[in-house]
Amino acid sequence: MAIFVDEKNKVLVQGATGHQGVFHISEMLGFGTKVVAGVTPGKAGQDVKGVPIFNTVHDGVEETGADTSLILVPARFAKDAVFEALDAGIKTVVTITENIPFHDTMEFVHYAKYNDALLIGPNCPGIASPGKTKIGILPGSIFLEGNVGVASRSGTLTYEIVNSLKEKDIGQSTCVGLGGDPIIGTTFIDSLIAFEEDKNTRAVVLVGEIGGTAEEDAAEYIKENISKPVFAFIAGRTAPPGKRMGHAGAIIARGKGTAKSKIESFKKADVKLAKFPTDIADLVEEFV
Amino acid sequence: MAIFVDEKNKVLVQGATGHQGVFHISEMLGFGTKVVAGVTPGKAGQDVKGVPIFNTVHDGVEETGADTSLILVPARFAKDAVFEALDAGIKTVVTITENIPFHDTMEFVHYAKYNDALLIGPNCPGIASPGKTKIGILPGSIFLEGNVGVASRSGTLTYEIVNSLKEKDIGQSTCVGLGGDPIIGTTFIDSLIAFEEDKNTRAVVLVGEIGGTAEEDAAEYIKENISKPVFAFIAGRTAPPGKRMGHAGAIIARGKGTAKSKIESFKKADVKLAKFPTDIADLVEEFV
Amino acid sequence: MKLFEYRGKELFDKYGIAVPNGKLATGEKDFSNLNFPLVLKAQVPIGGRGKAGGIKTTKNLKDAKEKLSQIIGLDIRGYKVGKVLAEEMANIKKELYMSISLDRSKRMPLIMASASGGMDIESVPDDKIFKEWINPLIGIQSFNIRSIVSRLGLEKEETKQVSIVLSKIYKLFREYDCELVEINPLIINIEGEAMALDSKVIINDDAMFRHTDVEPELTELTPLEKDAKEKGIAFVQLGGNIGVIANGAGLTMATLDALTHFKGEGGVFLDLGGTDDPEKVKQAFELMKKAKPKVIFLNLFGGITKCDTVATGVKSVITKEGIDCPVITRIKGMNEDAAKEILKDAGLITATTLQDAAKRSSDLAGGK
Amino acid sequence: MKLFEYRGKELFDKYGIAVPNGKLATGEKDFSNLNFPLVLKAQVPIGGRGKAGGIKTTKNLKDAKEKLSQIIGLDIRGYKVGKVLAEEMANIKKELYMSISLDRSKRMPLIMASASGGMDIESVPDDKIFKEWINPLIGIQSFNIRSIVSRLGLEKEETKQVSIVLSKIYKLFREYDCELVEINPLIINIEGEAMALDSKVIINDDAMFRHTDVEPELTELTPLEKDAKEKGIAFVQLGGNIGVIANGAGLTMATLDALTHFKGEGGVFLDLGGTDDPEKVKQAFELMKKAKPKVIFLNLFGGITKCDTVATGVKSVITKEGIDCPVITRIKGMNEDAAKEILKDAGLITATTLQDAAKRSSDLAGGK
Repeated sequence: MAIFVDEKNKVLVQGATGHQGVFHISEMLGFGTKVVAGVTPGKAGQDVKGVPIFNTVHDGVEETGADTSLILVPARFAKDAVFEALDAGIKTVVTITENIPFHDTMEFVHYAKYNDALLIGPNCPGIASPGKTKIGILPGSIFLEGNVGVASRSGTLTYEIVNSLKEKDIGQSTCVGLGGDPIIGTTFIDSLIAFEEDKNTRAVVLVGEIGGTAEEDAAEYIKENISKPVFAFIAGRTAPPGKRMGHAGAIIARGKGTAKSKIESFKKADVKLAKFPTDIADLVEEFV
Repeated sequence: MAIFVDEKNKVLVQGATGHQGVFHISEMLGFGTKVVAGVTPGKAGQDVKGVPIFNTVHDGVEETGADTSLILVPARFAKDAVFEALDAGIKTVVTITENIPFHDTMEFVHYAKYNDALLIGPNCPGIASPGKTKIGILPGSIFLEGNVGVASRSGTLTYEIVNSLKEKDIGQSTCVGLGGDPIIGTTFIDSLIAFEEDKNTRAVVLVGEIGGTAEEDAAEYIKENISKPVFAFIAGRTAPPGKRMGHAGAIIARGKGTAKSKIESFKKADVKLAKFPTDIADLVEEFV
Repeated sequence: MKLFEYRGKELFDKYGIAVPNGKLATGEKDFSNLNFPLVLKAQVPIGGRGKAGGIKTTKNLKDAKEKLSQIIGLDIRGYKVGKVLAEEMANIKKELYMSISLDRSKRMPLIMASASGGMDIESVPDDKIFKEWINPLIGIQSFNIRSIVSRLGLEKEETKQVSIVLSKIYKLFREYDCELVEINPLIINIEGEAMALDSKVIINDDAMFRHTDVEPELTELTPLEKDAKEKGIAFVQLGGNIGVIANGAGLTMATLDALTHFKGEGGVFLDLGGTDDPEKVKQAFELMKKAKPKVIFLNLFGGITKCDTVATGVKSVITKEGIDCPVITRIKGMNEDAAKEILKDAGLITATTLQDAAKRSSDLAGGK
Repeated sequence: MKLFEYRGKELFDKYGIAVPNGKLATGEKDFSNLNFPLVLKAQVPIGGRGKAGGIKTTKNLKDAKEKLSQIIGLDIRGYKVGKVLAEEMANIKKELYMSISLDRSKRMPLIMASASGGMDIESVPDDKIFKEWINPLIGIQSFNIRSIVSRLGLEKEETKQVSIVLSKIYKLFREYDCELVEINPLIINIEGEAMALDSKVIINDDAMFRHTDVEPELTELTPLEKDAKEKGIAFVQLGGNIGVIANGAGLTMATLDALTHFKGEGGVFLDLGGTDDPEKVKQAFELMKKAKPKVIFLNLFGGITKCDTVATGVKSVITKEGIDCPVITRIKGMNEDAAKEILKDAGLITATTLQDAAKRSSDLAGGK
């Protein structure tokens, strides 16, 4: 088992014929993902690595039964793309695109809720359930099928952590890249709920960073609701206030969002914290 | 049992201190409805028939735990009132108000869906589950507790039909006034789904009228999904095209919405049709 | 409220949708500043005016004057032509159809477009009409426009033009609370510009309070219907000779239906609504009398409304103002017995059942 | 992007929110058309300017000139004052606080209002701040405005005025893609008019492409940060002397954090992102060199990006352009061995683990 996505998801890629689209369709196919359709307006009839291209998501869904969309379009077209996917009946939308105006994201996050759809991202590397599927741009080589769930606000940092788990032969049930934006669809709490329910997940790793109160909210939730062991790493302990540290969401604003506050909240919730990202694997290994 | 509402619903009335509000709060209390709060901006601290008045729905919900709202405000304030109820966490909204611009209704119908809330109306008399609760302006005296479900687009016509059922000692599980507007929240199909599931409902009476294709849609649904006997009456067999027959929704537009089309659809779905509204009781009596 | 073509085009112009250069014409001077050839179009709130001689093309002023006089005063399916729109003739390259209406089942605006413009849309085969639904929570989006316009077989610049028109009519549809905005045909002229040659705009009556800039023109109503509308009474004139007064729209319709079963024909639909206000009852009877029915059929169900209160109002009107046709009454519900006494006392015929009342009304109206 | 107060007030004016009569002042003539007494306000992108001498009131021209020259050039918490806003002094009856910001957890705009205006909102007790969340699918509604404004203890006409201001700032907040719109204080003047005495407006950087009317003023960035921003590189200058280059924001932050464990201090945050484009690598190193770190710490994890490709880019930059400080590298992931060889070959120090690299960087930077 896994959370959110597995081998049954039929993936449509919006922004399929660009450089990134072609590369990642190929990578996903290699990982075993069921990529069934691509969408680029005006390019219906073409194919990318054997995957048929359609003009609209509606056409792609109708022809292929796609139920999941991977959004790779540029930021200024992302809202339209997510709306199109949701209106076409897509129930899982993974948005990789970075730099989307957050007002746009607010609208499509709530529109996803209206459609009872799962939205992952934006500004995220995607999601992978090793041995089953990978939807996004995460490197396939770092994963190992197993029992640790990972949810993370950061991309490369997650790869680093997942890779170090793999080096210790600790596999993962699902790794969710939540995204580095101030507004994201799926949160730590959503992931924790799913991991708690998932029989195949025995422990959860959360990778947080400065900005917002997602970690504090998660800590509160863990205290009351999560029975499985949770491990965490928080990036940005030395970040100054008011500076956007790479991610739009990684900013300490008006005294909120410091690493200190997050670390303390997690401690209160009995979450084991790592000092270095590569330490997480050691902590998890002790538990396993 | 009953559908949609029962004795557990805690009702808040928006537009509580007007003439209609005061009268119907009293009528509902008399029927046994749990009316727990009223809302009129600026009148917090007053009471109507012992029911406390609040400035905002939020305050009313917080203080009384209301989960249902009855909307009695004038048409031009109705959208705001429904939005307020939904944002305050109300999960059942019964909108009596007539003459609401349908663009407003479209917005709040979809916003109710976003909130996973049940919306009944607008331009309807409300809903009653005899012996349990009555939320709206339906006359309490016409009902009898029993096993026939009624869903209707018309007000007085429903009273007439329910009254004739009562005269034959045929009681009702729930009577839903769907409303006479072109856009309504709860439809025939929604009601049929609920009546089919409700153990206490043995037969269903649908009261339709010209305009739209709600009856045709219901007929299609009945064919495939409804095992209980369905009886129907359609008003407006003699209505000319293009004229709004009292209800905003009762209009034959561009050849659509004729009584003929509705009657034929129902016949195909084995729905028994009454010639006169007062006949329905005879048909149901035969079955019972 | 159905707008005349020229009023719809004024709104199009306000939203930046191109329409032919034109003006309302009632005499010679109204053709100044217009370049011939012109099209003269009768302004009536129904279709089929072309066949009825309501549209004529003209090449010069003399001819225009003559044709204008032919059109003005013309009777088109019951509507006397009072206004004629004179427009410069467009050079048509392509004719499209485009509309936004309400899909009641989906509870969303529905865009329909077709490359077969200029024809009655009902006669266009379904597979040549492209549809797109708009979720009112998010409004029209680029993908909606792309999806529908890309199917019309247009060239790149035409696609762009038509896309802009579509986004503008959606804006108009929403902002003016429209039931319908239809452009048929929407043309591409030889200059490559998208232009609305016709307009059909219907504004939701219930939303007129926020569109005070649109002057009401109740063109499709009879004078009595207009009068009723101003009084807030639901009143519709029909073909027959029996006037029906009932409380509730559904009950009133059902009453009219019952008449036909006995070969009676409804002449007036009058819904009293939930009121028992004597003033409203009085107004209703006055309106009904003006419609000159042969028989009045009063059908009341008293739920919240008490039958005797309404009956008292009716009696007072009848005794004060008199009535010159038989009134059949059928009363049911709260305090029905008292009500029947009051009405009998006022000299009205009280029937026992709906069927009985309908039969007696029909028989009386048929002269039996 | 944080707007200067006067720029925010220009937007307020555009949306019909009253602001005091005023103008930017750099010399004597800039006080014409203004009525004394005036308030001179240093335009800096941070708070606390009052205490720092950046706000002065003045009653006549001579005094104004003098005070203006005192303010211009003032250093306020690191920002040199270049612009001064001269405004007519308002006659304050009541001071309120009002803001719209982003609630990241609820994923909705959050309105905050308080009757305690003019104070730092962080110092106002929680029970004196009223909050209202706006669902972005439907936007601000009358009930939201009623709910929050009715708690401010205002008179009827004041309530109306403040309600209008709130609906206008919401419109501004949404239409200009704001992160924050704050008015503190929002006053009621003795004439009973609501007026914004200050403005704090932050526009979401990611949305600047649709607000080309707002001239970028990257006031809160250092010159190097501005340069990086134009090049599309995530680059932040910090207090320390170790420049960190890593790929990915989280990894870059984690690398900086690791330094502190060994008493090192990060001087630059440079996120290379997902690129292995040699041109981008070159630009990154050029920027880093300009920041003059004592040590550069290059930390790469190769996932999709191949370590050796990046290493080749780094080597090429270093050999061509040279480097005048030690570079510690830590490479992990796809093709890491090949990458290490290339970097060693380029004369860089290759560490084995993150801890090892962080320790060596810190030691070197600390002079050990």
